[in-house]
Amino acid sequence: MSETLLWVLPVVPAVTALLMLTTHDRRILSAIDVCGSAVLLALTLVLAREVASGGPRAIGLLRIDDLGLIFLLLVAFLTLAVSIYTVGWLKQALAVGNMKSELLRSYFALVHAFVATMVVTVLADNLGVLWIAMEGTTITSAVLIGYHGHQHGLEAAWKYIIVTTIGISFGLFGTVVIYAAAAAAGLHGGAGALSWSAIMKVAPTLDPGIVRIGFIFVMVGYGTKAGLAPMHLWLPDAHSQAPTPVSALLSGVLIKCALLGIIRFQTIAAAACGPAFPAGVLLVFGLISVVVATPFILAQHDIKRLLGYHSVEHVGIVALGLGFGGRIGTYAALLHVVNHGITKALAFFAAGKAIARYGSRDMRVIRGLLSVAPIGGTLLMLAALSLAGVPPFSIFVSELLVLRAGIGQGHWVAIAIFLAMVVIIFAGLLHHVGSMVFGEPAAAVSREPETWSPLLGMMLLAAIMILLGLTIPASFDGLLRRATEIVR
Amino acid sequence: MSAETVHTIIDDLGALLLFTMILIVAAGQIYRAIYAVAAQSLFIAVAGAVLATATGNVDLWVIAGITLIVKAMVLPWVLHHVVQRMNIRREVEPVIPVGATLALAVLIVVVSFQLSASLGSVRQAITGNALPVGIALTLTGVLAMATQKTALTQMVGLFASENGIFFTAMSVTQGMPLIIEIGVILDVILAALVMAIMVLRVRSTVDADIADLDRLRG
Amino acid sequence: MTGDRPLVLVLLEMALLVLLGPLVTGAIQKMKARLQCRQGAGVLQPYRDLIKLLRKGTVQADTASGFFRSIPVLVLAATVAAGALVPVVRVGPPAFPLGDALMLLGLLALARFLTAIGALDAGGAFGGMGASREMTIAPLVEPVLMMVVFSTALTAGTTELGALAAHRGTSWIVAWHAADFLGFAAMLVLLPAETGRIPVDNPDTHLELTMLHEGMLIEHSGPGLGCMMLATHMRQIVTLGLVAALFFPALPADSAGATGLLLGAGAFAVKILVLALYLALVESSYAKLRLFRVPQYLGVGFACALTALALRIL
Amino acid sequence: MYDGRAVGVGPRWLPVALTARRSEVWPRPKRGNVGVDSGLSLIAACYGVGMLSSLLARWSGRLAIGVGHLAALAGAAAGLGVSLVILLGGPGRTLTQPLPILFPFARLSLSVDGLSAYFLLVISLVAVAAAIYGPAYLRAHSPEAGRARQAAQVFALNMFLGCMTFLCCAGDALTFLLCWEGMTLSSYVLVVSDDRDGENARAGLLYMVMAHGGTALLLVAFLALTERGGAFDFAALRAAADHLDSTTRTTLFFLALGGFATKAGVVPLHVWLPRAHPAAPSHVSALMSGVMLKVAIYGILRFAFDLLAPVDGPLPPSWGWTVLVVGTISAVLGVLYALQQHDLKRLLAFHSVENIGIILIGVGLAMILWRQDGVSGALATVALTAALLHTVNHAAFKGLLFLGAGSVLCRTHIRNIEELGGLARRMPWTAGLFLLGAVAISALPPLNGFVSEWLTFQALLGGGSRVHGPAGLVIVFSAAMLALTGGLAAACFAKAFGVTFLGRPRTAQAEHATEAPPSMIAGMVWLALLCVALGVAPGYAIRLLDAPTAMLLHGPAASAVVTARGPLVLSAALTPSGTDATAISMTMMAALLIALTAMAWILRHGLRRSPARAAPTWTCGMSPTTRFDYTATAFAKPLRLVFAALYHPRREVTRETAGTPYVVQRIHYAGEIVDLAETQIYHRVEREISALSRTIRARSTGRIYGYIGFVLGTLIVALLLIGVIYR
Repeated sequence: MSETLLWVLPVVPAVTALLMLTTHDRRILSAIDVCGSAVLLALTLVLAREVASGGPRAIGLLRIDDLGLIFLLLVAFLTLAVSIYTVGWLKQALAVGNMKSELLRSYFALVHAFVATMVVTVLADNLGVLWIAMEGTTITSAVLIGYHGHQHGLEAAWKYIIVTTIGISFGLFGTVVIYAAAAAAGLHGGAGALSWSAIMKVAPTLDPGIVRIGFIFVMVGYGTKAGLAPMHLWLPDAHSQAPTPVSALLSGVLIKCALLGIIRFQTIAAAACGPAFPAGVLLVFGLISVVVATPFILAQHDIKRLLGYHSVEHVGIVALGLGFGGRIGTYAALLHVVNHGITKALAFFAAGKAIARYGSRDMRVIRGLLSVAPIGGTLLMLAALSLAGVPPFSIFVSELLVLRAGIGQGHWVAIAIFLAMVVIIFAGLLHHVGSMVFGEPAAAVSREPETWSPLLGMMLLAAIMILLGLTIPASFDGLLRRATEIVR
Repeated sequence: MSAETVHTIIDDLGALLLFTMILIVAAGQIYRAIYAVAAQSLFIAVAGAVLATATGNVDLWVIAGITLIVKAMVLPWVLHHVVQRMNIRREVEPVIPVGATLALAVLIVVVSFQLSASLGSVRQAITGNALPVGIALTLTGVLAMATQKTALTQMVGLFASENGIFFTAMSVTQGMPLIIEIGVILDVILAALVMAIMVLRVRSTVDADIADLDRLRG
Repeated sequence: MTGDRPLVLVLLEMALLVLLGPLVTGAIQKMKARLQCRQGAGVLQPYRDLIKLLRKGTVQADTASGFFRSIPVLVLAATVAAGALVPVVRVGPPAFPLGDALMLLGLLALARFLTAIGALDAGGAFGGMGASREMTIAPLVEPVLMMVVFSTALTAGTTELGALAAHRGTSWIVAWHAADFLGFAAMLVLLPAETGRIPVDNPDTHLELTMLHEGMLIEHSGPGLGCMMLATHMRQIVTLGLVAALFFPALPADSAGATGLLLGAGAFAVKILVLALYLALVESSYAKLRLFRVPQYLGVGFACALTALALRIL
Repeated sequence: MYDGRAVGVGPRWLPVALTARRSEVWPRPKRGNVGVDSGLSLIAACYGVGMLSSLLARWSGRLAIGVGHLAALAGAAAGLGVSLVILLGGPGRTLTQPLPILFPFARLSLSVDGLSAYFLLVISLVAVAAAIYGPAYLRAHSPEAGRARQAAQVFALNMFLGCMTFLCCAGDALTFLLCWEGMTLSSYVLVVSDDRDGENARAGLLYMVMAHGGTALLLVAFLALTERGGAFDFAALRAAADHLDSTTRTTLFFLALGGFATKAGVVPLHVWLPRAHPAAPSHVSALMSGVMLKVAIYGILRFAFDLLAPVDGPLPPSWGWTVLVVGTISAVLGVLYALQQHDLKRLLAFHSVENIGIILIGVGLAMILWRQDGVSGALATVALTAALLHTVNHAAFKGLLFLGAGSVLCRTHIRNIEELGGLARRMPWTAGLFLLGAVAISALPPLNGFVSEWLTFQALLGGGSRVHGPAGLVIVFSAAMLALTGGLAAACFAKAFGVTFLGRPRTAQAEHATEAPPSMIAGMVWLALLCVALGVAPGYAIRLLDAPTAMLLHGPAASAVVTARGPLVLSAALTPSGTDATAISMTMMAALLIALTAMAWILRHGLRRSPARAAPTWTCGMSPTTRFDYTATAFAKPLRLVFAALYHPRREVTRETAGTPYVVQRIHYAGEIVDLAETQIYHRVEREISALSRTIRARSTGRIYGYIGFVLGTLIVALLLIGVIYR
């Protein structure tokens, strides 16, 4: 049953994508959109129960374990949230001519193709399939980024596709090298040879020298896709130019999928040449990301770029968690993946509504949001506070654990830098968002009431954000623990 | 044929590939770059054939064939077509002087050899100089992208570094599983098409080279 | 601990101080007049003034608030209460603890605070300026006073004046520690400031240039002014009594009985008169300082007090 | 699944979480204190209801405010009940109550011991006043407030109170941190919600950022202990602290001290305080100044004496001396800066800096003297008693003063006292109560401010007489500074009260001000009664200090030392022998004052009762106008000149003359003083960082080959590195 689910899961969004091509009507498209996402989430939950009860399942090139399950849940859940948000967002975007109705179906089709590729990325057991799906996400999302068709969008899309393609071609090279090591270690035979689980079996016998080279390639390669500094430069461009729902998916899920790739290889490298090496590499990249993101966040005027740089920072924090290592570190990193995904999606949604209302992405233009859109403004504030790591929001918990892992490992310097940057970023973010939310809005701002569907999507995310800030349910905790065990 | 001959042949082919790569890096004209990458793909196909005969691995034949068709013919044709469609200045404008680029390329080659030299004994497990050559090819391809301004040369560079990966895959591991190789190649084709469309789109809307756009910064 | 001074005695001493307060002022005026080769008014003149004031009617500023009428009462009460804390005729801790030197200074500060409030109430420039200057000087004087108190309390192990005096009772001026000399010097510097006399203030006028304390009283009249004047006399004698208790330990505390009381009273009178003479000398031999010179002047006292403390501790 | 006790980096929380049965979620309350257990839940319920009542704003903001404050009142009352039960419940009475297991890695629990209960008491006392005062104030001050804003204020107020309450009752680090941040967050909401103008937002920003920085330090301190202890609850932390080496111990203490000092507004970490506190609604200002800062004191005490204290032997000397010196500096600078403020609420906020300094003097002294050989433990008790007593005293009179300022504000909407004046005739109740508070905060007898400062003085003298050498001199010097502080405070409040309430009204708003509504008066009266009671009969309050002092110092309880001679007499022994202790009786003194006042009254009015004749104020014959009144600037000018070195006062005077310079038509005077810490530290840092960021950002060119170059460069560098490292 669950084995079939494995290959059904990617098919669902693919089919949804195909269905999209059958109609032009916005309502029907939105309906299909939401239904498809709902089905995906439902099936994912079923699979989650199966896995929680019966352990990992594998079929052919696909395999699901608790580690992948975390990311899969994130993908499915955010997809649904995005679909709900898109309903109202689309109406408004069409109204202002941001989207063209004749291109709608291709948009939806692309979004779901994008989701499908991400699902495959998560489910892939075979590292080659992982790479293929990753490149697939690049292609589909590149088209989506350039979707508005204007010059900036295309520029961002070009930068995105070129840089990330380079990146993950490095990733492919790393895969090849590690595969070679595996082959040298006597792992042979067709498609199974690149299977992660198979390689993990022989991982301790691999040659550390080659694995190191391979891991460096993978780290830089998939790290580019994950937006780790200093390979992050494409990220703010792409995330700021994409349509808001796509930005949410990019920031919320896509970079996490790349992280999953890194984590898979980290486990191999840890087994081959000891956990210290990959942890050290991750630690360095994490610190660089946190530090590099700071000045750009402080001196930023474009709200979506701001959020993009925040993604850089938070991916850095995840890398830090993985780098600090230990059970707590890994646990914290995985938890942070989920928390940041949800929070960042919420932030992009709220920002998108604000942008639509003020017709500008410049934070110096957006003023007094609270008085024209109380709920939206509040949600934006909550998202910002959560991003800044204030309790009772989810990110505080994961950052707390990252910090604890660091202290446990005695990385005092890293902790000092990390904390300093977090505080500075907090100041910058609160300054920006505070000036957007408070104050008196310009007279020209539209004061139309807020529509339900974006709010619904946002409130869904906000609810989970606060819930995860106040408690970690036992089932989720168990999932994280098992995943932690896989990584270590 | 014996393992040594295979090694020597592969090494020679590797040398040829490096040569073509240098041609690409130093190409003064887009056409030259395109032809160079086509030739490169051809050599890789040959290498595939050689390894196939040596190991009797059928998949390698298929891969060699696909490489020959796709990378040595289709992609160059696509690029050629694009260049035709947008009748632009044909000469490549380098970001930094070609001399410096070449120096960097040499540096890269040295680094990669030194790196795999640091591996020591394990190199015997790997076929000859394939790994350092592969690394060098991949990195130099990207170097070509980083040092030339036009979108087309960047695509060329991309394919060149992909070639490097393929060569490594073949020579180091007797080829990845067939299905994976096919998937990869499909991806590459897709990516190439999307890029080509973007290039033409920008060329048609704003009369500029998409690689020259730099309005998004900071 | 057993109290040597029953509550009745304490209250009597307080009453005594109230009665003697104006006399000291009169005495000082008389000595000043003599030193300046003037006849001068009789020593009882302050009493006459008080009685006259208490008989007069009241003129009150129309802008003054309800507080204004009660200010003189409260000021007088606070100052008199401070008088209950000074040992006069006999040293030694009181039977029932009432307060110590800190409490004494606190009560004087309370009186000063209320006076300033009253001065601001009417809303004229005189009162405001007086209050402003008084409240500028006071914070500079109080810490030095406290340091002097500390410098003696550190040896005695208590800040309760009666007990403190009793503790030092045996030691006479010849037995002074160096710290005592310095502390006394500081006290001599402070005395004019605390009693509102030249060179810090001038009790004889409320002209704009010199006004501190007198400036604050300008809006009071009749009985109210009387209360304020009485409070001023009281504050003066209390301050002198404080100095006496700190530095001129009284007769040995064991001299009990009526004779002891009389001896104590006599000794107290002598001490007070000596200090009064000092004040008179200073007043007639110095000129009033500019307001912004006063901090330097007090700085001398501060230095002395700090050195005294240092000597005491190191 | 796996054994959490795995060696190496395995987190030690795993076994805890694994063994955490669901049955422990709601444990049975221990027999014997069922009532108190339910009391804690009752507090939570009340504040919870208060938070929920913000939903009522959907229909009526007024209703929401009313219900919300009612719930807060109930919660405060419950808090009073619980704390009194614990404090009077005999020595060592503590109450612990596990909370539901929210996080797998930590067991949350509440634990109310003497210290917690005492601070719970302080919080609740002020909260009662705030809850009574609040509704009328919000209506009167901002009638135009939208429902959303009212809802936010009600929600945040209850969350604020709840967080502070449970922060003091926290039994583990995580609860502590969550409540700590919740407290910051809710007060931030209250600060920015009062007015929509940009200044509040800026104040809130500064507040939030500094609080966050402080929290970061706290996080490290707590987590370092947690890592060693293996669990978050305080018991484990204590156990972990027992095995610390001295350097780590001291490092952790200073980390925590930094975090708490930021919250407490200790100089030079105080810059947020005078901005944020005035910005909040006045009853919230009262809570922030009167209570929230005390929570930081609670944290310091908890860390120094409970969590980090060595098993036996004194605390490291560096702790106590740092706290003492920092406290002295804060006290003096706080009052000096307050002296030059003309914004009534900001002036009060600066006085909070001063009073926190005074409290810290006591705390630091207790740290120094605790377990010192050759020093009777009694003296440390005196010092700690002084600090704790001043905590509640400051809460009372500072709350009273802020509420009074709030009454003025909501009637005149003016915070600058230069534009007020003459309010005593228009708002007599407010004026009287404010005057009472002013006397109390100036440490003048017979009110409560004097009592705690008297105890502080005694403790300082005792320390000075025991600790010899320069150290002793430092102690006595800080005593002198304390005296200076008292005098300056008196000057400052003579100014504040005089210029605000006396003289003539200087603006129309002041002219037409009316008395505040009765419920606001009631709130102030409650605190005023507190001030009087604590001043006249402190002995009974000191009995409540037995539990915390005995618990923290493991020494004699407060009442055994300070009120050894019965509740009416305060006594403190300066010499080790303790033979001739200094003793005062506030009660007797108050009685004496009353009697003397009565006699003086008779003297004043008894002899001749002729009605007072009203006449214009004497202004040398000119008809008096408001121009003759002494302004606050003028009043504070002499001290501004005396302390010019600290103020760096700036003034520009522009005269408009009619042709000849001798005929001056108008003189415009503008003067300001600068806060050294602000200009010298904060502005610089801010400027540097933002400038740096802007330059960095300007460097970035959006050239794609640059992007590619970065990726390639990173890879090559990484390869080189591992080539070098793993050669």
